[in-house]
Amino acid sequence: MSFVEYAEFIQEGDVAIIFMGHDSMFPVKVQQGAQTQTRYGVIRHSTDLIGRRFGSKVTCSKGGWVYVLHPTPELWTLNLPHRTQILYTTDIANITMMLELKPGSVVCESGTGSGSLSHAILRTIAPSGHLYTVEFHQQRAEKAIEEFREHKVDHLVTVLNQDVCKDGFGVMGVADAVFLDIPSPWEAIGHAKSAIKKQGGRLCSFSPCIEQVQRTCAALAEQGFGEICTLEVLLRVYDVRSVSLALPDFGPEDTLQTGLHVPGEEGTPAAPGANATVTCRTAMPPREMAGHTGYLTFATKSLV
Amino acid sequence: MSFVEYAEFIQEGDVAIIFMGHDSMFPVKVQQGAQTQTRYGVIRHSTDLIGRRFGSKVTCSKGGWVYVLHPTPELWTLNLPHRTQILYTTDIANITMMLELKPGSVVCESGTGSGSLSHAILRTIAPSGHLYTVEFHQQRAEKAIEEFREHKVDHLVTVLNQDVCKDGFGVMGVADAVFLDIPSPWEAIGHAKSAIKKQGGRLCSFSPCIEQVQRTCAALAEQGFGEICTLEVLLRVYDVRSVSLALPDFGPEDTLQTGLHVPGEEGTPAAPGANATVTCRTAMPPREMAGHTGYLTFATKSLV
Amino acid sequence: MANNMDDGIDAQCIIKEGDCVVMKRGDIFKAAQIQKKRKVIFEKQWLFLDNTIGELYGTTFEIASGGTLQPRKPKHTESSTEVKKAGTDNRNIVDDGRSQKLTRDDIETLKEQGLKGQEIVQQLIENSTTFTDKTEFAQEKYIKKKKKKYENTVMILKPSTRILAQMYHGREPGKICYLRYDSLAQMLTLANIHAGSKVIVFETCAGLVLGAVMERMGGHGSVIQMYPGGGPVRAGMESFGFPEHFHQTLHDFPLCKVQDLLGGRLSQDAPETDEAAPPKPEQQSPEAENMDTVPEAGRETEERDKRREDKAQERKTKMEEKRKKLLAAAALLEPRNADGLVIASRFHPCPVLLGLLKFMAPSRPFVVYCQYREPLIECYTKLREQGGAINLRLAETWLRHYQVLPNRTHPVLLMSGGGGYLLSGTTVLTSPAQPATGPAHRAEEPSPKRIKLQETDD
Amino acid sequence: MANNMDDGIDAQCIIKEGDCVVMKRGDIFKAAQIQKKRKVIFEKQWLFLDNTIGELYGTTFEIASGGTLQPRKPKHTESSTEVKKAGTDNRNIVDDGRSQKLTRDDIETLKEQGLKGQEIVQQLIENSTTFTDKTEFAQEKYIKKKKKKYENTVMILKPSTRILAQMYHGREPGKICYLRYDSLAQMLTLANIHAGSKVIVFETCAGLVLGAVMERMGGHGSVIQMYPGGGPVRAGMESFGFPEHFHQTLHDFPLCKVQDLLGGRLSQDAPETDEAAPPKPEQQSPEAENMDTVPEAGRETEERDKRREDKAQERKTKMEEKRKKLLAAAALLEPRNADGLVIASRFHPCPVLLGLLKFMAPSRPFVVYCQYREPLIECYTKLREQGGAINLRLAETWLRHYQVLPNRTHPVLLMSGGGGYLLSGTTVLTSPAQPATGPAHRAEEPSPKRIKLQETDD
Repeated sequence: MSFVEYAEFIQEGDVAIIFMGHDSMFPVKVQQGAQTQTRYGVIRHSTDLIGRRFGSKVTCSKGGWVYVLHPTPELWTLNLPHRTQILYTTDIANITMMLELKPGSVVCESGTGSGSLSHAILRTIAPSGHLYTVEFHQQRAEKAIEEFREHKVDHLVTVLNQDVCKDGFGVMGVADAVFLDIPSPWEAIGHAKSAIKKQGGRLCSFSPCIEQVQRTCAALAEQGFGEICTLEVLLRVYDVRSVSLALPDFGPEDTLQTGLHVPGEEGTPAAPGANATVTCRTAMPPREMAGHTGYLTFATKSLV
Repeated sequence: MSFVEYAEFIQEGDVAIIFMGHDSMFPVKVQQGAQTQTRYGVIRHSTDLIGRRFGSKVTCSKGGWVYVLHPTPELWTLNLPHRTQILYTTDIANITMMLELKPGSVVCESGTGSGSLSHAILRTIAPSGHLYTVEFHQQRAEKAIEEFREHKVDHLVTVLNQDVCKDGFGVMGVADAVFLDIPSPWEAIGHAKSAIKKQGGRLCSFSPCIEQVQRTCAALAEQGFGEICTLEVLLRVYDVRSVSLALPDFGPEDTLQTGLHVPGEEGTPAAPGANATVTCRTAMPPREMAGHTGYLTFATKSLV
Repeated sequence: MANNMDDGIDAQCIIKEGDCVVMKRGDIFKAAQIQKKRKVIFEKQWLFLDNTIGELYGTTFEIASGGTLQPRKPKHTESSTEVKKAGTDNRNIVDDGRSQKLTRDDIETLKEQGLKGQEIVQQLIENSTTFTDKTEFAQEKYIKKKKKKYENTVMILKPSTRILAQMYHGREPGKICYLRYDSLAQMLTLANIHAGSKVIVFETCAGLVLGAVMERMGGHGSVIQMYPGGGPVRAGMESFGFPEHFHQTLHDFPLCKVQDLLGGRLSQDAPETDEAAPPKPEQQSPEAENMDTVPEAGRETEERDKRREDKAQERKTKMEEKRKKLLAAAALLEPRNADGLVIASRFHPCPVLLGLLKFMAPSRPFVVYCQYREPLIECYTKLREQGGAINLRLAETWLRHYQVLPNRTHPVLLMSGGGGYLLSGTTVLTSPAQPATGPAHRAEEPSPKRIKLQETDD
Repeated sequence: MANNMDDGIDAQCIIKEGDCVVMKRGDIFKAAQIQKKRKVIFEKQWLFLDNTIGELYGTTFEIASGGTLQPRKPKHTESSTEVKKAGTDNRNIVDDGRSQKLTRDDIETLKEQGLKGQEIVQQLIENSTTFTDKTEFAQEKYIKKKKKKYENTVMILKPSTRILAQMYHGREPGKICYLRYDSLAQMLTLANIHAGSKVIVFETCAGLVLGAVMERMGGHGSVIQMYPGGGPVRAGMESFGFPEHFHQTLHDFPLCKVQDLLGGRLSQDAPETDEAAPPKPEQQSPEAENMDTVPEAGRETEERDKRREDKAQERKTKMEEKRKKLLAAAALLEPRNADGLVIASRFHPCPVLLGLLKFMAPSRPFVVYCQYREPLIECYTKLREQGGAINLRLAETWLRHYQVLPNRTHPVLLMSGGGGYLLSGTTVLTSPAQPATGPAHRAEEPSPKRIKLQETDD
């Protein structure tokens, strides 16, 4: 397994996702002889994981069971250790498309943060692209290097521990795309411009506050970027459910039909009486959702 | 009829809404002997309108028919002559509730604009409240006075033609609520404060741009307003429709059931063959909708 | 307190014993009644509201030890904890969980020393080794979190639709069918609720919607609350603390008598079975009381009889009253000329709406709230088939709050996923002679063919 | 042109004859192919793209008279028409429809004089008596409107998913089932599309989704396009202008042969009826061509025979090829180990998804787009019943664009009402021995009882 190539069977050293439910999964590093505790009991790596197919149902010691999944950047995003605020899949999807990333793309990124976006970039630019990712926080940079190695994508990525606003991306004229997620992106636009290929490329800056966006857009325009465009994407996840709706009891009907009893949606006849109900399938929005992650500002650097 | 009191029958001098469809209605001033042209033919006021009930179906000369509706502030908002950008019902509803307007409230408003919000305020504060509305544009102020008279709400409103930022609302310590829809609301916060009752009251400022909101919030905090809160409300109207979905043709089924043919939602059996479809009722969002009207900033002025 | 009685201050703005109030801290609201020496619980703390009496609505109180309240000095309505220096980024923050030098015990000590919440937060900031290294954004979050934890204040507000709707939505959304306050705002406006009209309300939202409608009517006109089951629910309405005369405009009518009313069997039918006893003997009982000619020995029996009679009389009077009220509500409904209809319930909106529309005058607005979209789609479809209503609109609102702060302006990170769905429309006269195929009908819903064309054209 | 061939410039960045390109003005996109002396129409104007050859992608061209293009001088990518003075409000503007001193004829004259669009807009501003009295907000709107009307430029872009998805959504949303570009972005990411995998695509989105998947695969791995009816639709994919080797990774398979494939009746069954003729005689025909011994008189008959044979041969070759391709696609599907499944069609997603899931490996993501919510609710329900898929999520995205300008920052006033709905999930191995009632299942959907509790509790 690697984060850029699917494998059929679980092997020693792999990362696997133990899936117990939407909000209940975690990654494990598969090791001969190791054990993992879950609320359904113990998973023994040697017998329960190694050699089995990804996607298998594994019965834990207490009789409950879990699924073992192949890691993907999207599952990783849901399960990674947070060292910073992270980018989530909804934004990542738009960043990837709007930066026009594809196999072979060369990308510069700062900051690396918890590596959520980095993994998604690597998946998309493999097998021939490269990611230069700059992280000013030393601890985080080191952890990222370690993760990339474990996830077998280290050949595709260079991690630099420096200040992108002062020192740039460490490369010039090589990038098809630059991504910025730093407190003052406007200070890095110049470096971003020099990192981009001579014939041009795309840029994205992610910022939670509108003031950051304003300063970044001004810097982009000043530096000659075109197609400057700021957008925001929110995800509304629906919960699919069967719900019951009571039917009103208007009292005994006259011999003259007043036509009040309307059958329910699924054809249930509306029985008179206080406790009649109809059932319907619906998709409900959650009570609370992420109302804002950040603004995405995109721009094109072109030669002309 | 008046905009603050329902009537049953249409009378000379009334305003009535000729309704031909959601996006096709207009107001008429009912006058003995007058005629109104519609695409379905002529409506003769004397015979077709006067003395008939609001809500009646009126057959026009060409045989088509329309409904004649009692005016409400909401129908007026959809039909009024635009002298400026107007406030729409979705924002108005929130402004009304968040300003805590009710019968008897005294309200200060600027600018009057096309009177869309003014009518809704008057409806809510009648029969004992009062609206002081300030409009710097003379032509508009005059037109507003005329409309309020025609709509029989002039006893509830005072229109002032002056600059609210320089001259305020013309009243001091009387308002339960102040509403601002002007280019530089921060310049009017002081006047708003003096217009509000000594024991306190509510304020709302509507601005399309975030920079206006920032300056207004700063001014509100400086002037000692509390509960400062900025929000935005968008309306998503759904179009209820029956839609057809094709059923896939996987080819002739084996004697061994592969279980591919799934019946459609409404129980229609999925007939094999290329042209099978199922129908379902759905509610579709429109292709385009108002993506922004303005930010609503609310605040409380309290004595303490 | 006394100085609050200055000129120009409405007596209604002063907190009085017996008042219905709402306690507020941050975004948390809770309704209460002002009663002396009565503990109330708010955010896991016991409070006595005694000291609020005589103060103005809108006052913020510090919660002192023992749960007594002290009005806060003015000017600090929204306290601003001073932040001196902010790091431009957080590159230097090492996450070792040891950046706060104050221990939990230290904080408890500070609290025991009587330090106010705001002061504790300031202490925390001063003792945080990493605070000044954090970005402003991170600092803001830190302060907010700590404030919430250590600031012990409560604001006392006068109830209103704005406040109660937010309170219910925040605390007990299940009780109000998850009706969000902006959806309620839409309902009141779309239904053109105003003084002097006759409005029918059917809700299972704890009485909140009823109260909101009554606030907008200001005690003018009439409200008929239709109710399912044993009796109307009104707790939410009662939290508004309306003056007495408002209640005189409120009527109620049981849903289960709608068929009787529509069938004309209500006014002329016989009183209900438990009212069937002939009234005469009971009417005589007051006279019996005046009889003094009864011998001593019979006294006990007499008194027992009397008690029984009193009880029966009481029941009778209640029944009579109930019946009178029912007939009064029926009299309001019978002319079928209501000016507004507002529905927000856990019931399937389709039969409810179709049933209650019958009581409306033509050219009047109605609005139905439902937590789910599907039942309103059905409702819409049925109404289109049946006629009698135009201007139908199925909609949902989308509410977003903003944080507006220097260099830190952005939408609030958490938002409500949905506020429910609204179906609104306008009643019209149905003329059965004309089938519903005229141009106005066509204008409202494009035929399937036209939809097809639109879809491929645009 | 010549100087564009400097070092460091990839040849792919230069516009060449035969290239697939996208023309852009403002938010309007249109695909075209670079062909010399060939008129193309864009925004009601005829253009010749000849002069774009040799220029760089991303160049903006002025449209000169006769529709020829001239590269615009650099630096003015997004022209900024200078605004000197803005009124603080528009109190003094009297709306008499006479504020523009330039008449329509004047403007036509300016155009004939060869004035560039930008200059005309400047003229209009200078001749507007009310312009400086307008608020900045109103000025902005005015300039934008006028620019759109008078600026005659076109930008030539290299096609990409970003550009083509926006183009289709803007121009012909009906052709792509109203799939909005951000929804497409979600699909590609949720399905983990990447180089080296085996992906099944079923779409009726003009080939746009297919092209987007292929772009992300970069010519590595394989794509199997399942198609309904006569043949796969690929216009959208062809607009990408992929290099030849990309096409070798693309396979297609007709939906109507899915049952045959699943039933194992595809590889071993006889060729189809029109291929049933024994191949021998046709194989001999090339040899017949070399025979020169035929007498003159028989020549005509011979030639007719030959033509007939040639035709039959041609058909035969085609059939063989088609069959070979079908079997190649079948060979990819047969092991039932596809790594990804992407569905976006006008078909009911439920049978399509349940059918095509059978070809997937376990622990692989799938994603289904539908313009409507209800069919995906059904799909979700069926999948939950059937098992074999977890991590199910029904969602919709909400896209908002912003205008970011000094003192005029706000969300764009017009937004898309909806981008469609997505159902995504992950396949798992089904073990029929264990019924689907284990804890993992329970964790995914709370039982009705738990729902009830949650609703009242929170």
